[in-house]
Amino acid sequence: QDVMAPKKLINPGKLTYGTAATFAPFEYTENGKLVGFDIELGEMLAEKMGLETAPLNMEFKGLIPALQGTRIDIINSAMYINEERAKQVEFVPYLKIGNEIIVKAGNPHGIKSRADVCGRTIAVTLGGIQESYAREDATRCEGEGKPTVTVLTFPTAQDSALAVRVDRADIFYNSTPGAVKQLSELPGIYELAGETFESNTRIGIALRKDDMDGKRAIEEALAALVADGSYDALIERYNLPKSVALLSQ
Amino acid sequence: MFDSPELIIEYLISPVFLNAAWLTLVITVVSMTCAMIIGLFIALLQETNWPFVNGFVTVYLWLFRGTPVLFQIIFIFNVLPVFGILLSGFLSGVIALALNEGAYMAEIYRSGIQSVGRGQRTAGKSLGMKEWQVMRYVVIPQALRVVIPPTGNQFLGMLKLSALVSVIAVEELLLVANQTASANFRYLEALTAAGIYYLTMTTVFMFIQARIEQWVGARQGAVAKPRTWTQRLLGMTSNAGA
Amino acid sequence: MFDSPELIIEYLISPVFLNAAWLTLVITVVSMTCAMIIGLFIALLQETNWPFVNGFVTVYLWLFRGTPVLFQIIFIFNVLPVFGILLSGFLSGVIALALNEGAYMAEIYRSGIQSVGRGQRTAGKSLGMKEWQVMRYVVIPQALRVVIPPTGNQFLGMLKLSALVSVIAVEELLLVANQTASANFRYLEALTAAGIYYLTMTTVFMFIQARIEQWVGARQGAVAKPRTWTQRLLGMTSNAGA
Amino acid sequence: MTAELQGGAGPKELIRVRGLHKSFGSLKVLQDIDMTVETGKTVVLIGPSGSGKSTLLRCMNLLETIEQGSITFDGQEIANLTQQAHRIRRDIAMVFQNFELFKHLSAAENIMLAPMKVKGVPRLEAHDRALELLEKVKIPDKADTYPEQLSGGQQQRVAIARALAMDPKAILYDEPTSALDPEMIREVLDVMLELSNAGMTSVVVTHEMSFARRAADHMVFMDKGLIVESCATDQFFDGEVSARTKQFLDQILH
Amino acid sequence: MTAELQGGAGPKELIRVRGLHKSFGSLKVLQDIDMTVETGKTVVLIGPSGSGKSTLLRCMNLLETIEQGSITFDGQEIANLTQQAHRIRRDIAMVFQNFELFKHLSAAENIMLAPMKVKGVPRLEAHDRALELLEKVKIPDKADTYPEQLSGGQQQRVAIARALAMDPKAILYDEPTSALDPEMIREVLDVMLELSNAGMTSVVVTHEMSFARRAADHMVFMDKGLIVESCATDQFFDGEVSARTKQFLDQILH
Ligand SMILES: Nc1ncnc2c1ncn2[C@@H]1O[C@H](COP(=O)(O)OP(=O)(O)OP(=O)(O)O)[C@@H](O)[C@H]1O
Ligand SMILES: Nc1ncnc2c1ncn2[C@@H]1O[C@H](COP(=O)(O)OP(=O)(O)OP(=O)(O)O)[C@@H](O)[C@H]1O
Ligand SMILES: [Mg+2]
Ligand SMILES: [Mg+2]
Repeated sequence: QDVMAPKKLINPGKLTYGTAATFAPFEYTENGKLVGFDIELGEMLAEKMGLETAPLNMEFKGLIPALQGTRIDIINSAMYINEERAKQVEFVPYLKIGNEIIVKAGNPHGIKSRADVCGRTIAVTLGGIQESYAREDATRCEGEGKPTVTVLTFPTAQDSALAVRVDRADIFYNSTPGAVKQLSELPGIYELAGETFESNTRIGIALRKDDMDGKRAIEEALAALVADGSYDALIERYNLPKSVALLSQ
Repeated sequence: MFDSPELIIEYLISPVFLNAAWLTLVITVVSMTCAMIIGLFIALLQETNWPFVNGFVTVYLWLFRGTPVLFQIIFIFNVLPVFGILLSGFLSGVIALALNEGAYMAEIYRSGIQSVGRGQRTAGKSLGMKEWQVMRYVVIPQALRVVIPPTGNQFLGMLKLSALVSVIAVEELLLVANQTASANFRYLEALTAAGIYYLTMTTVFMFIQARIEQWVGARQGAVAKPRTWTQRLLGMTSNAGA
Repeated sequence: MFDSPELIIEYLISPVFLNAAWLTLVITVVSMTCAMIIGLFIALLQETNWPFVNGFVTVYLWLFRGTPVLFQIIFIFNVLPVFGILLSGFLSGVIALALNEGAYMAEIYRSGIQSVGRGQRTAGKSLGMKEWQVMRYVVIPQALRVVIPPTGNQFLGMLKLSALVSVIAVEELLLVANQTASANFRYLEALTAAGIYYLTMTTVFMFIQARIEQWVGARQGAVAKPRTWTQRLLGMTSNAGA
Repeated sequence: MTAELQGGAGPKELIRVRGLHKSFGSLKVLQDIDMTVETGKTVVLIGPSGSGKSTLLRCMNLLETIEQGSITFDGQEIANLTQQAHRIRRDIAMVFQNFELFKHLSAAENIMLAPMKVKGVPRLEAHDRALELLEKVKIPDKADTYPEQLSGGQQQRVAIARALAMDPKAILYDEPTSALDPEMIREVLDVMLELSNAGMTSVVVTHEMSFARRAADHMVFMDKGLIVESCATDQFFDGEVSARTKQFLDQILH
Repeated sequence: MTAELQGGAGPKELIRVRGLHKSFGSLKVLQDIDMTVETGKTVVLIGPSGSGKSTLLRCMNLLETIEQGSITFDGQEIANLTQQAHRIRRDIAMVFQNFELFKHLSAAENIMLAPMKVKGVPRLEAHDRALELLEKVKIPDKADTYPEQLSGGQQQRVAIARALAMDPKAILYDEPTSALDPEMIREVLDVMLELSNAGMTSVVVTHEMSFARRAADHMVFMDKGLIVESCATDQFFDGEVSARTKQFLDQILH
């Protein structure tokens, strides 16, 4: 135990965290077990604090109510950080990720960058930051007098992926790690178009506003992980590009 | 619990929420209307004795009541395109909801039809009416009374069930609330705003139901239990005052 | 559409899916059992004429039918702890579903009770039975026939509705299917596996319903429409052969 | 009214039942029933409770499936008509023992429904006719009353009016005066006689012997699903009859 | 059986109705009804259809709310009893004009239900009693038959048996023989006489004058909600009566 655990925990001796395990490679299930980058990170953080983990796996839309209803200590579900959200919860950022334009293999509409999306249909996932980027595109296109963008918000990444596959949507905005996982699971069906964009979207662990002690503990534990090199090792193990490492020295 | 209650009002009058509420209402009413027609049709088909038709009806009821409507929505939205049928999200949603709900309505009508005594049908037949005329003029009007409360249930249920079409990105009320909330994490405010819309629509539906019940009851000379919706609300007020 | 159909079978026999299906079944049966008791209780309360009770019933019916059960689940799970009531996810889910469903069942029972002719009650009363005895021994047994099909509907509906408890981390069937799909993007396979479970459970429920209907029908000396479930399936077979 | 001789086959036979059998499960309710009803005549059917009188009327109105036997109406075989049964029923009206008024319709609407929907009579005309018939059965003021709010006798009269409204060729009455008082029985009898004089054919199940004696051209006595006696009214009451019939008639209290 | 003089107030009055008024909406159905039924006696109530006979019986059984007047049973005022009405009804059984058998129960079960649930009679005993009563009304073989499958007369007899099964102090019969044939009427009459001899009090609405003449101790004639005549049976049929009564009686066909 390197770090002092938070004094107030929902379940004594346990780090109770909420996660929406439908977001590979950060959190998903394999053979009924929770796996993914965040899950392992959670284990390591808990270990540093001398705690065990008690994950609560639920739908994305249930996470914030559960946090605010003091059902869980933290949300560990690759949540992106923005100003608005930061007013509601405390964030401890731990990664910086980019976003990808995914299209059907062969790129039938010849999309090369976000500049080409006007008049197209973009699928995004509920709770992901990509929705705001897609909406920005819509506003921009309208401003330029071009046909607008149709944004379709699906509940999970696989819904969005399916929409592109059956030509419901032309484009899927996904996070870079998510896109890598998707392309490797379903080879030959999708391809990436253009460059990674908005590559400094930060994701973090969320805590209640008044839980400063908890925030301190997470920050210290995270720093300890960075210091002993297991943070970088984890990133490497998940084949994430070096650029995601927000905290490495 | 609420950090900023004024947000609720802001949401309530925002065009996004208004549009979403309107869409939810339209989906509900259109789906239920179709479902009621489908259900009646199926219930009447069940009255026949043609094995082929009965087989068809059985499979329909079994499949559509047997699988989650969510699957049916996803199927119509995502699988039919493979066969070259590309329907809009709204249309896919309404078709799936109507077909699903139709199977439920069929059962409700069946129970209503069963509740009409056999003697009433016999009397209709003995006057020279054809089977369908007996149904139309004798059985169905009497079945109405029994059918209205569960139909009201289904209407209210559909109001909430329609939220499932969010799975195919139709921007109904609950999706909009979730979208709004996921951007700024003000879940309670967004959900409360949506809840107020739902409660308002429900209240209107319940009011309409009470009026229809009253009307049907009056036509059948019912004297017992004349508890109108208004009276109920009065009862409620007296409770609130207690 | 299916990239790897063999996955479906793999999912079907995996302990994760089996556990989730079992949990879904338990939630459904427990919630519906409670809902049926609550609904009956409320329907009987509605028969009384005490304004306070009627006010209470009205508010209950209005609130629980008026707001999405999703809210109710989230509320019981996340808001009650603020007041020191900390219930497990399973319990929160079951309570919310039962209270919500109870309001719907109450309406179904009301319609059933209404379907029993007033003369039958009068006859019961004239024999010296108390109000509740008339209800218990005369009205309810006769209302059963009318009530069974919509109750069956609610059972099947609950099977699907129970998927909502995934929002409070109860790992029921649909959440498991979604999680499985998120790992490998084999969405349709996972949904199909879940669908087969749902369909199986539905089939069992429908079978039970048909048996109950038959039993109640036989007890009431009904001769018409003796279409049993088996006969229906036979009709189906003959259809399949056509 | 003169009692005519019975039995000669010819155009005057409106309803003819031959060798009719009917069972409910193992219970044989009608066995080998033969019966002829001539045009414009009134046949009265009597017999103990449970002897199958109502069932026989229901068979004649094609409301029961029969196992064996033939029923002809106006020379046409109708026993096995299923698709076209409603056509025959337009011409044979029936008044049910338990009335079976349509619960959701007022007295007038009960009477108007079939003429409007089956014969296409315009609503106003049907309504006028209904009021006229209600007048005939002495309850003009109950036109807008629902069956639940009518007394037993009033319901019975609405049931009779409903049957009359179809202007059928024949009417099957199942105890049409059971709920009526002596005054009303006379009124209804008068209506039936009037119809009979105008050429209406009737089969009447009744326990009112005095009524039978006055109204019937022909009497049929049934017991346990069998026809025991079938003869002209005069002979039935005053002539030679079988022992069983005599026993039944002797029970009648005066 | 001897017809006793009527009217003396005393312990012998089982049911006493005074100044009873009842309306349905604007329709005055009962107006200022006075009536006394002595213990062990049979009162027959006659009157034209719609005159309020059934309504009067229903009032006596506390099945209608009354606007004005008093009803006493065994000396106790019962008109405004609402919570305890079921207690009184145990002692006053009623046979309904339209029978109202419980549709979901067989004939025997119809008869057994109230004794078992209200009086706590064990099932076996209730069953034996039901069979005995069905025997009495001559349909022992219909014990397991459901009401829908019974003929009109059979239903009526089950309804009578159901009322008898409660061993009440008084029975209100609403046209108990309307669906019966002459043979059966005699049988039922015998049952009623037997009960009467054993001390049963009855009020009978009937149109069977011959039946009334034999069974009644006292006759009441109602018209348009009013009691027109109330006197001993002998006087009613053979003595001086009002013009309206005479007119009604004259209509009776023999
Ligand atoms: N649907 C049915 N199922 C079984 N048995 C029946 C059915 N209908 C009638 N029965 C039986 O058939 C017999 C004849 O019945 P039906 O109604 O024809 O008698 P009925 O002569 O009209 O008697 P009543 O004068 O009492 O009306 C009775 O024993 C009755 O129980
Ligand atoms: N529930 C009701 N609502 C309104 N009017 C009613 C109701 N019940 C009875 N009436 C009316 O009250 C009057 C008396 O009815 P009641 O049934 O007492 O007559 P009755 O003397 O029994 O006649 P019958 O010999 O035809 O059975 C009738 O005119 C009837 O239409
Ligand atoms: Mg009969
Ligand atoms: Mg009456």
